[in-house]
Amino acid sequence: MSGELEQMYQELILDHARTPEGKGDPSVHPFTHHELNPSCGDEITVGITVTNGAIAGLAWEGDGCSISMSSASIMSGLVDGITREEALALIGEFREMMRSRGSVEPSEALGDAAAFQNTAKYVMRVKCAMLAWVALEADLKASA
Amino acid sequence: MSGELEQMYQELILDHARTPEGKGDPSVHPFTHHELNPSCGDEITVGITVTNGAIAGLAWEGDGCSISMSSASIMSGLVDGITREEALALIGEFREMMRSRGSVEPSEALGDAAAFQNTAKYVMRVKCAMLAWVALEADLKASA
Amino acid sequence: MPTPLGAPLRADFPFFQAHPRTAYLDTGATSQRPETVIAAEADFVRHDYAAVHRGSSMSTGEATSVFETARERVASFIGAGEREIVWTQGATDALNMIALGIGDASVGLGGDRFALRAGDEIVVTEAEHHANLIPWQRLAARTGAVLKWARVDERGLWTIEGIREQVTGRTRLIAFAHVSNVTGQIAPVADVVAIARSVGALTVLDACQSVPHMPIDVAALGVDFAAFSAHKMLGPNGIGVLYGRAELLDELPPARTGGSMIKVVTMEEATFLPAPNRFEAGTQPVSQVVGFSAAIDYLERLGMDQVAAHEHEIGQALVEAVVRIPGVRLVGPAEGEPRGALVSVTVDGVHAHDVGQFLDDRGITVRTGHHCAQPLHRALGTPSSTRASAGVYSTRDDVAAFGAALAEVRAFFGADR
Amino acid sequence: MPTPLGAPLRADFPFFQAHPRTAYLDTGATSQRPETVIAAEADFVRHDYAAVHRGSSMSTGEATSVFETARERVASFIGAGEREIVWTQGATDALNMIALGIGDASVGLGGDRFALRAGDEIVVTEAEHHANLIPWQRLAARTGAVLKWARVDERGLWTIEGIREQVTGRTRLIAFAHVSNVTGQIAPVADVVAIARSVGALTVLDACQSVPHMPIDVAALGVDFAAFSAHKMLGPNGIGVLYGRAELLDELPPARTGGSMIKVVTMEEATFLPAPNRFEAGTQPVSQVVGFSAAIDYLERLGMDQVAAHEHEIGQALVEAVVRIPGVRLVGPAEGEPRGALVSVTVDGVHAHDVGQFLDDRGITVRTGHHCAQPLHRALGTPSSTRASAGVYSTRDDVAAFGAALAEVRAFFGADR
Ligand SMILES: Cc1ncc(COP(=O)(O)O)c(C=O)c1O
Ligand SMILES: Cc1ncc(COP(=O)(O)O)c(C=O)c1O
Repeated sequence: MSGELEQMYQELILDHARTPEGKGDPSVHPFTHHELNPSCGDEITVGITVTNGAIAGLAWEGDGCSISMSSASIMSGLVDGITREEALALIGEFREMMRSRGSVEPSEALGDAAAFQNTAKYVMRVKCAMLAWVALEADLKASA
Repeated sequence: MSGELEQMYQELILDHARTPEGKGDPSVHPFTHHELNPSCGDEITVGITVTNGAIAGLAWEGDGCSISMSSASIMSGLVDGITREEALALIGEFREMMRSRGSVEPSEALGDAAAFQNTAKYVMRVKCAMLAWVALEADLKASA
Repeated sequence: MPTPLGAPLRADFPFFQAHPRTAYLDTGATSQRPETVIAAEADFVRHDYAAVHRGSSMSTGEATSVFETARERVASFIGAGEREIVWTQGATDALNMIALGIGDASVGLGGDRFALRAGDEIVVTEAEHHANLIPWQRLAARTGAVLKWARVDERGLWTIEGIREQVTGRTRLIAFAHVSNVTGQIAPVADVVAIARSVGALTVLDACQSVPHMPIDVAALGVDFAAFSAHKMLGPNGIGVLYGRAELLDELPPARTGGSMIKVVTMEEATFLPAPNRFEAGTQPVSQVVGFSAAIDYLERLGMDQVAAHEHEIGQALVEAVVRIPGVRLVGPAEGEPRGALVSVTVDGVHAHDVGQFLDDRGITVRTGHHCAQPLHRALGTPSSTRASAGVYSTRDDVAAFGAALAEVRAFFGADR
Repeated sequence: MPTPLGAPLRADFPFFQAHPRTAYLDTGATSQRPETVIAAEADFVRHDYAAVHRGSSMSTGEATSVFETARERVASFIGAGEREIVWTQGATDALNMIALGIGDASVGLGGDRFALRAGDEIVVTEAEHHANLIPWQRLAARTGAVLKWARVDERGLWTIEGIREQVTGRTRLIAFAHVSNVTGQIAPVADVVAIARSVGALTVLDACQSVPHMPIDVAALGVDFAAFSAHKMLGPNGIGVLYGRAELLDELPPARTGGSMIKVVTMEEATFLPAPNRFEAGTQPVSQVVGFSAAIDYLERLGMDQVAAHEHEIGQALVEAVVRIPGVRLVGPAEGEPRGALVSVTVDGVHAHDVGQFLDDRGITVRTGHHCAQPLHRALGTPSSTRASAGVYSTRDDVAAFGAALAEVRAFFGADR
């Protein structure tokens, strides 16, 4: 087994994929967005409630590979309670890391999402990791 | 000037192109056929009268390059008065020579049409030389 | 003596020289190309390149004859007449050309015999590749025709009875794949053609997964149209074939219009050449045609009977390699039954993309996803599957590597816990 | 220091190594390709070949990023956004894609803003290449729209007044060539765009003879759509570009449907991706895209300003070489007026095919015929003409050889007697 695969599928990621956080009925929240990766059929719906400019609640449901599911799970933990602006900035940082093919070092703020740095080396998997984040971004924009 | 070009454009061919034989109003004959070479716009109409199984009259009109015009002219002289079967056979021989890229030696029967043996080397000009012959062939088939 | 296929051919393929340890099991998507094909194309461009079919110069003449010679080669390769072979961008383009042409016929732009009226029926199967499904959906939407389909069972298989149930006196066309790119099912072509003929319907064969892998005689099969792509049969990208019976092709309206396919053009209207040229608008991919011709040469040297025998063996080996792995579900025909040289599986608890990533890490190139067959996957109850598909250069070692790696997938992702 | 164009570039082109004495004056039909383009394509196939956009494997990933990088290159080359560049088989395919898409919109298959109604008008010029004429004729026939055109004069030239006379409040689309492939006339794009905008009509620019030869900024030009082919700009056959403003492309119905362009497919219907992918059905010509990208690199290294300057010089030299030959008639703009790097002539008493044969014998490759512009030639009063067209590798020696040979044509055929 090459080390590369294990760097991509760190225990952290596989654990989140198996027992995801933040899963729930997104439709209880006022802002929901559905995102689909047409090349593989992965899909996710992220719902949020924004109170006083901060994310006061989040739930998602989806079906997909371990990268997209664990990414949604890790994201849920990171954005809980932070402001719209902070969340948008975080999404921007995550996107930048994912688009860098692994060359951009994750910032502190990305927390456990730093685990996807190795995924960024695999062009075809970047969309998987981004799926939940793109859905959240759409929610945040709609909530503005 | 390479010899090749002069072999293709023999004086015989250029003379026929300048002062073509058999030109006239094809519509005075009962069988007429119009043939077009779409790649260059050359066109010809050949009209014939068949009496007792032989070509009793022929006239053609057309517009095109020296190869197509001289070929029509030379053909007119060759087929005058011969039987349908002889004419069809002659067309077959001419076609065979033209398709051979110059490798098939012309038979006696082809007479002056032998001059087109060198044209056969130029794939793009074969259609020019064949134009009148194809029209005559259609007339003969219609007259059967 | 027959050429032994598999490993001995690898020396002919630069890809395998560059990637000696790769088990390339993705020929169903696109094949690798022998050096003869790559060099034929490049050398043609270096030395003999000139546009085809326009003008009178010598070099144009040479290019034109190369082009037409290739057409004869492909025609004889599939038992067609020369005038029955239309160059297209690929199979997708070819299938669209038929559907769009029928659409044009239906609005009075020529080829009346093809015109569809509201209530006429088009029949396909639920297993079709999107390229042999969406064009018919769109044609139905354009004309008011009704699209019907034979359903697949839980293994993705359709039956001739399923077709028969859909066909009525209003059926005008039946389109189906010769070999499914997901299940590997081999269609009973003769039976479908018989049903079609009994109601006067046309048949369209998606031959993408058959022409590269077995001897094909379109005239013997009796289909009206067929489509396939060069890039799945050792040839270049960007070139494919629309086969059609000559009398049909001469009448089908050309959906794509432009230069080199016309007789007379005025500002008001245009008349078109007979087939095949009427479908070949614009500058044609002549260097790709040269490469395609070299690919046909290569396959003919191997002998299509040999190819079919080799791939039958690999196909069965692929099935054997997967059926006994716990948690792996085989799609398509059961062990021992005829199938194309490919196998698709789903892995319990592991998403196909993760399976693919794992195999890729082991140097095994397979394809994961819906394979352009979403309805089929919906019927299978999964959004995606993992497919291994073989070609002339595939070996039992490739199959063994695939089987061994597949057996470890669930443990790696903890799906066996 | 600017790169000197013409002769010094010949070493880069295998064609000129193989044919050192040929004066290749047929770039308007198709260009020769530098070795970097040929090798980029062949090497890609040898080492990195894998299908694009399907599946998750590493090698597929590499191929995909090559593909998208090339798209960015082409986009920046013409001042477009990345999403505004659609890969097509060539310019003909691109123009058909627009016309067929509008046809689909007109029968309610999406993109309502494009729908044409009976009596709506499409305006073209009488000088158009068949690829920018017949698709509009067919679209008009499909929808009941009316095709109108600006006439040309006896030299084959149209005027902006000619366009203005045709345009009315019902005009929905104006399609025209940036540079005519026969006359070399350069269209007043800004004026046509202004007229189109004043009535809310779309503009379609046939940029086949401009993008290869001058710096182009589609955004600055303000056209809605444009089309061109790689094979006329040092690139491979079988690949071209449809440019469209992003908001238009996202809504135009895709005429060609199949794999890789869909979002969700059921047996009943399909939804499509946004642009550009919605127009890229089926396996894409990825190696050709790689070659095209190398061609753009080559042109950018030369600098398009340099290219335009060089070709302006050659274009004027071509005119000077022919205007004083007795019995030779110049088509298009007069001496000294702006024109593309090409010249078409008719020779009194000698058919264009014979002219071409004579020149060919002298090692001068030109193009003869109607150049896919029959209506224009009808207006010129001749079925065919002889065209010499230049590229980055063309030299004053080529022009001199052409002029000298042309001066002898009438004597050889006895037309001066
Ligand atoms: C002005 C013009 N338009 C359209 C075309 C068609 O381009 P293609 O044959 O590459 O599709 C050409 C070239 O033949 C052209 O010169
Ligand atoms: C069964 C089948 N039909 C159609 C296609 C489409 O072929 P292409 O993408 O070469 O146009 C494919 C391959 O992707 C296929 O396997």
